[in-house]
Amino acid sequence: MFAELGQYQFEVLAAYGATILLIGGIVALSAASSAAALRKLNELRSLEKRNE
Amino acid sequence: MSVWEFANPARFVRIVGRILAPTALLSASLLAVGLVWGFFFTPPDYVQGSAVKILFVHVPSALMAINAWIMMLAASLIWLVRRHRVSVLAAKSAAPVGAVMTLAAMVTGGIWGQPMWGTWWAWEPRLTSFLILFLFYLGYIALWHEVDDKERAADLTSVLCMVGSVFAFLSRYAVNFWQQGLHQGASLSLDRDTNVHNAYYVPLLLCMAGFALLFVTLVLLRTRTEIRKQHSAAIAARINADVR
Amino acid sequence: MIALVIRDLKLAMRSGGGFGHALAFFFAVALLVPLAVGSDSAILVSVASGMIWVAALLASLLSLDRLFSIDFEDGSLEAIAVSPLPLEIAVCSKICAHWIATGLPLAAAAPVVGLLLHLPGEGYFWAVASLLVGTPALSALGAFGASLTAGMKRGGLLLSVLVVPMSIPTLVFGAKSIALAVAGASNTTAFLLLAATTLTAVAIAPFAAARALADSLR
Amino acid sequence: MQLRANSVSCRRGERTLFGDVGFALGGGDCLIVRGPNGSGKTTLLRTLAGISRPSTGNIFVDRDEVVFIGHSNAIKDQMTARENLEFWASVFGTADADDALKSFNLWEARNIRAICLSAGQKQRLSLSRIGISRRKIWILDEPTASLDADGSAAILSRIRSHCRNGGIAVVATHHEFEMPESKKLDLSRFQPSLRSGVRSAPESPQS
Repeated sequence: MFAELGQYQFEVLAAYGATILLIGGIVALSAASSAAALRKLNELRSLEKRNE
Repeated sequence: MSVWEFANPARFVRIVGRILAPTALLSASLLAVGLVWGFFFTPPDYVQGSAVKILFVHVPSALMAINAWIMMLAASLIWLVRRHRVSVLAAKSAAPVGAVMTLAAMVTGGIWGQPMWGTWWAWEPRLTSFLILFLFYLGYIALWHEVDDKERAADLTSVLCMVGSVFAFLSRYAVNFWQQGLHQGASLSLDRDTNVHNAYYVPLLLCMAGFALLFVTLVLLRTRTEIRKQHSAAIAARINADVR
Repeated sequence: MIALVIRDLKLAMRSGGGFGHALAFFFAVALLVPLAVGSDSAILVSVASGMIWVAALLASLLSLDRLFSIDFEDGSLEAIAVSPLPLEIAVCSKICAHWIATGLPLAAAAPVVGLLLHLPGEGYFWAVASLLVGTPALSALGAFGASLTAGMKRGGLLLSVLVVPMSIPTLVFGAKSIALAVAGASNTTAFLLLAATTLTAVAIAPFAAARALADSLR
Repeated sequence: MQLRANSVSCRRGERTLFGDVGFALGGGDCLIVRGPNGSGKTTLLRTLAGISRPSTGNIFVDRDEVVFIGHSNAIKDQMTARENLEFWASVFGTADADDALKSFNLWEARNIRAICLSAGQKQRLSLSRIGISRRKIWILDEPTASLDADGSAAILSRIRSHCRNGGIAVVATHHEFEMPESKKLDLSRFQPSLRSGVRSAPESPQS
């Protein structure tokens, strides 16, 4: 199956590559901001408990 | 009465917690199967050769680029009518994803058309419309960013989304009208309904479903992040208030 | 309503030639085009009708930034919000005032700019006509953009980012009306679509802008 | 004619300024709103005037009878005092710009451009919108700001006579305002309590 990869025109690889890159980018960004938000929230919540 | 109608967003966060992993998994598998199947196990087109396989990434991303905006329009309407906090945050979360989908549609469209037009970017109706849609996305995201009071930002962006949709729709026809003016007929554009060879049909459906679920997963994830951010802001405000 | 239009025009006059800004910019762009594109008549002719509209769009954008923010800061908007004058009507009169201060002068100056850009004869009438019919849409959309950025300190740039995409139909139909006339083809469809776009913009903008202003005041 | 607010609370961004403010005003009542800076006096008045929206509770008032004079004076510097008032007279559909100028003793300054007026004159010009509006419910935010002794006395007596002949007034001021029959509202009592007191409903814990 991978042997035939050679005969694929460059365009298809470029298109797939670009799409995967873009989608990967937005997924990574979203995951990172989600984790950061959770960390900040827990931090603030513990800060608030300590103040009480 | 808590600081803001919290019951509903909290319930939303719990629901997301439960269904996020399954949807992510499902969309990943759909994408994997669809793309691999489309890439390896479909015959090359006798005219374009294997370049036709770009349709497996171009068509779904183009579809989602438009559907994302329609979802944002609906979410904005819900916010304006019923001030449903989760829906406006979902609209805010969907915008970057929609913008990325539009970008993907433009890039893949450009690559797909390159052999036909001899340039990586041709000012033909479809690609131009995506560029215009991309500008609308940028405007929407910029407005959220520039307004500091989040309550007001929600109202303003919702009104912008409503009015923007009318003119995005008008632009679509203006671009078509503008294109007829040039001698280049519509046949060169991607609009012509590519008679989808039935071998491509199923993988294309899989890819579309995969992209749609990917969009849903990302919006759920990002909306939960927005809710957490607002909650942190509320706690921070309370801590400052207590300290004062 | 009329009082507001008169007041805004009076203010535009007194605070330094409200009419002048848009016109000066319009001629500036007309000057830049040949310098940038070359003065070869063939090029200019093909570019003229489009550039008239691009210059008109940019000129309208220029004078929008302060449309609401001055009234927002000095409390006039707040006072109007609590007066019998509905915000929608206030926005309408702002749109009229802006159109009289920018749209009309642009349409009047179009023949001169057409001359500078070697616009062929048939184009002159349609240049003026399309600007007359098209610029109200620019004022209406601009007013909506200005209402979104009224509460911000430096909203000018964002205003353009928001308004330019929405004014694409007006730009395309306007430029087409001139270009088709120059090419001798019938431009009635283009002109009618231009008018339709303007009607849509003028119908939607006051309500959307009033809602945005009310939210900004909140 | 009445101005009633029940369990009104307002938020600024994520911070609750005050909670559960309630009162009822009929003809002839005058409410003095006091409280430290930042306690939300202006926000409360803007909410009563219908400009801002309360985050909880609601307000019952006849909107067409309300006139609101805030900190910013809604005056155009390039226009003369008289032009400014004539504009507002046409907005309110009345025609007595001139006698409003007279009764706020701005008649001699009528042809001066607003930019050249003193702060006190500008404040009086702003307040003269009350006369022009001929409206019964006055909502005034710090009316005595930048006014001298007799300027303040004049506006306070104007408020008193307005209430005496059946009007309603809500005034936010630090000024010592001796008006026996007026009601008092001290916003500092409605602050979201500090740590010791009642906290707003605790959020359910985050997953």
